[in-house]
Amino acid sequence: MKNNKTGMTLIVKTITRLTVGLILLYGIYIVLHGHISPGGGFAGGVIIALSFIHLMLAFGRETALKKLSQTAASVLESLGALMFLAIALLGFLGGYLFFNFFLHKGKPFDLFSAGIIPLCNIAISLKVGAGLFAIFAALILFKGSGKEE
Amino acid sequence: MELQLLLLFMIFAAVVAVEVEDLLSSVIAVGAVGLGLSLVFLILKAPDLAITQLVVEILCLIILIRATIKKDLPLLRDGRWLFNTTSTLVFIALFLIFAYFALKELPGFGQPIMRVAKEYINNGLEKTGATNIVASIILDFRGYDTLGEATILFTAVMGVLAVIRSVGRIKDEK
Amino acid sequence: MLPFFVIIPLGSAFLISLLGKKIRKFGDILANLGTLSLLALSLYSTKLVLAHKILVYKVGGWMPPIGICMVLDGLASFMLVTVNLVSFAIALYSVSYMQKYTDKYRFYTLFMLMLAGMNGIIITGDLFNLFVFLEIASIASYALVAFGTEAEELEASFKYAIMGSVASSFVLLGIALLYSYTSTLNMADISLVLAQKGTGLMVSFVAVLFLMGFGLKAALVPFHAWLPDAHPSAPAPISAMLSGVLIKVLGVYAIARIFFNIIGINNISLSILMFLGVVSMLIGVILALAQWDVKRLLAYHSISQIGYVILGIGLGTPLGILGGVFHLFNHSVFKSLLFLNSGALDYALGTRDLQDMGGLREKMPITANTNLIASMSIAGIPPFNGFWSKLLIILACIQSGRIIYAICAVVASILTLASFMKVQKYAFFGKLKERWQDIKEIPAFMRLSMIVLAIICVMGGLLIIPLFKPFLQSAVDVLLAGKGYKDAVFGAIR
Amino acid sequence: MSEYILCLVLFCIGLYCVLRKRNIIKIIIGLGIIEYAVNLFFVLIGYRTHGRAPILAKDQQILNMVDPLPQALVLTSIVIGLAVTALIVAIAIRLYEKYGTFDITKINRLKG
Repeated sequence: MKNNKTGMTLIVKTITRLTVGLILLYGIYIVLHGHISPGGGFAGGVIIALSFIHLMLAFGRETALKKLSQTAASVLESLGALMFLAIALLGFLGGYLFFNFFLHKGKPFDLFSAGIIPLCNIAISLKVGAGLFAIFAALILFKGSGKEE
Repeated sequence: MELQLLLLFMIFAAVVAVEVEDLLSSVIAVGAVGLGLSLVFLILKAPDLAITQLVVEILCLIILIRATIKKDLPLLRDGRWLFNTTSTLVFIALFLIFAYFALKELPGFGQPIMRVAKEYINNGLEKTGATNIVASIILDFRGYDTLGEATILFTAVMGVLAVIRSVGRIKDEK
Repeated sequence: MLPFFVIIPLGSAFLISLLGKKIRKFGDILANLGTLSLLALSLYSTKLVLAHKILVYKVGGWMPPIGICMVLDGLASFMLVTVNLVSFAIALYSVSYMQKYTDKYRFYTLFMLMLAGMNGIIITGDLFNLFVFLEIASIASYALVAFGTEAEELEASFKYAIMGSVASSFVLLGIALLYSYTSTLNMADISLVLAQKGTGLMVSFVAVLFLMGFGLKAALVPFHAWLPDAHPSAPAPISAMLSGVLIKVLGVYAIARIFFNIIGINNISLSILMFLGVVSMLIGVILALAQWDVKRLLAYHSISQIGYVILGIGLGTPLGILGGVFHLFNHSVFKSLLFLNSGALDYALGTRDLQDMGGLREKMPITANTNLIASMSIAGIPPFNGFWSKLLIILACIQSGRIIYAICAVVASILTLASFMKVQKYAFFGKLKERWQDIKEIPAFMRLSMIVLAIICVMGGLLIIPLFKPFLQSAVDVLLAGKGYKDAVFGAIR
Repeated sequence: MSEYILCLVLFCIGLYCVLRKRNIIKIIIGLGIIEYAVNLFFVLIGYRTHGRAPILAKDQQILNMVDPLPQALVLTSIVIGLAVTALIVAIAIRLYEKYGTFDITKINRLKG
């Protein structure tokens, strides 16, 4: 990442480079442990989106959009939504919409337990992260092309 | 007791947010309300909500600041200011009085009935396998609600992308 | 089969947003197929309801107070038919009309999401779930009102969004209070607990909150300020959708369901409903008289006609409810037809001001004739459907001894007639102006959908003959049963 | 009881802001305060004196748990609030571009 004129000062950029990976990792942790500890798909998804927004604020919009373009975000969002719907529809295997179709629910407190809940968490986090990033990118990009600046 | 203090702090911050003249300060004050709310959730034993409220608050603040920065603030009062404000205040006062008497019929603070909720607490772990009962409710018992919630966010994203288009209509040739 | 009322529109919305940009016409095809299949499903559902009375679907296989359930009864299936019929006609119309706007696939996505929200509200048996789907439909409609992104549209959308969100907060507060009081969210279960605990000041407070919240969504008169701005600003198909079905599902259906089936109706709430209905009826039509913008005029008439529906339902007698429910169906059909006509005028001429028009009958015969039919329906001229439902409401008023309300209804009807005579005179009769010499009739898809709706307008009166009457009667029975709703739901579960 | 009343006072502050303020951003802020108040109310009615968070721990029996259902509902409602705020802010930004002001009284091309 070159230190061109976009974005904030060198200090902010350096700190961002160190922390943004950690924030992303923390978001993923929260998502994956949603069924055994506080958090879950929604909070984790927002944290993931925040990590990209952090990147965008510090380095300017080009750098962040290179990592995750706006169209890619839209596609990811639709995919997340479809995945969630697909999980719901798979419940028809057991006879009902949203049926928890894992007969064996796994040992409590394990990462791989609780049937559909972790899968739903992942789908939601994908959707929320990509969606919020898309909203934010749209607002920022619009500001850039607006008349008053 | 700390609960009441925090609530009073939130009310104070909300009044500041409503009445202060600088827009940026106003946005920051509403951020204080949101963070206070996050703490209140923690006191009320809702860690899931505290985390979510915290991150959502940060996101909201960023969005609102992007919207307000470098914008003007008109400060005007029209002729019927007094009348309108009085009528609004009277309406609010009536609302609060009505609410006060109605709230007396609720079960007291700290003693919910938990008619349905008992079922979730007692059987949640066996039936869903999740140790976080809130997660088991939102994604299994009431998963359909969460489908709606995800759809709302999707709708909002689509709405923002639709509203933000710079050209809405294809102009006629004439 | 009940979940498909929500899954089909949701799935098609997601798919359109994913693929609509890359594949041309994908949105057109999928939206029309989706609404067509929904129409077929809802027609099938009426048959099911006639056979089984009530169907309950347990989402996730959980028993209702624990999980969410979907309930299909007479009222729900009646509303589903209304919504999906109108939305199919509108999807057909949009194929050509929305060519004037950019990013057509976004339009279809939001349209299908709004449809999903409305179907979800109708089919649900859970109070919080109702709120969630209410928000889906509302948010999609806020965005659709601003779809043209002109200054006026954004302004209307902003007002609508603010007022709608405040209304939603009232509804949510009401749900919170009701949850604390009864400790359950299932509608039938709430009704059961309320029957055991008795109703006090708490329940009236909740009723007031719901009346404010849903009344704002239905644009009853003290809360109507957003409607004349928002409905005309949207693209014509969306105006038709908003006026035709959205205010009825979000407002009238929710009020009827909650007041009749959950909280339980009494004389005070009935008279409040009737009073609000009559006031909306008169004020809406009086404000409409002075308008020259076609769509704005139609928007004021929506307020007035919603007043008729609420008056009919608020009477609480079998005849009154029958009239109200029947008028709800008729109004959806002819009001969407009128909005589609105004969209056709806008499409061909580029203006909505009546004073600029004139003599368009020879140039646009189909628009003129369908508009004539719809105008006569809304004004209550005998062979058309609007006449029968208004007649039923007025008869019901007289029957229950409320002569003043009956007179108000007649007066409002006459004023409506006057207002639509004006539209006919200025738009379609008279001399053709120079500047409109070379206009053409609108494209085939738009004509087709207008003709379909016009045929329903003409035939709609047949719904009260004994052959078709069970369709309306099953909806009326649900409202008349009142708190019998809970027994029906719990009976169907076991 | 006093908690409920304080919460409703917060609700009324938001309501006052929406009804009486003329600046678009202030109206959005008022809407946000209303949403906070309703969410808070939901959690308050689910609280149980000396209750525990509704998350099971590995090797201890947890009694006296708070009501988890309102928490699940509030999670949904927070998301709804965020979605509405984002959409309204987008509309407000467009309005500012079109009218050059945040003053609601100057944004009146539609006759009332």
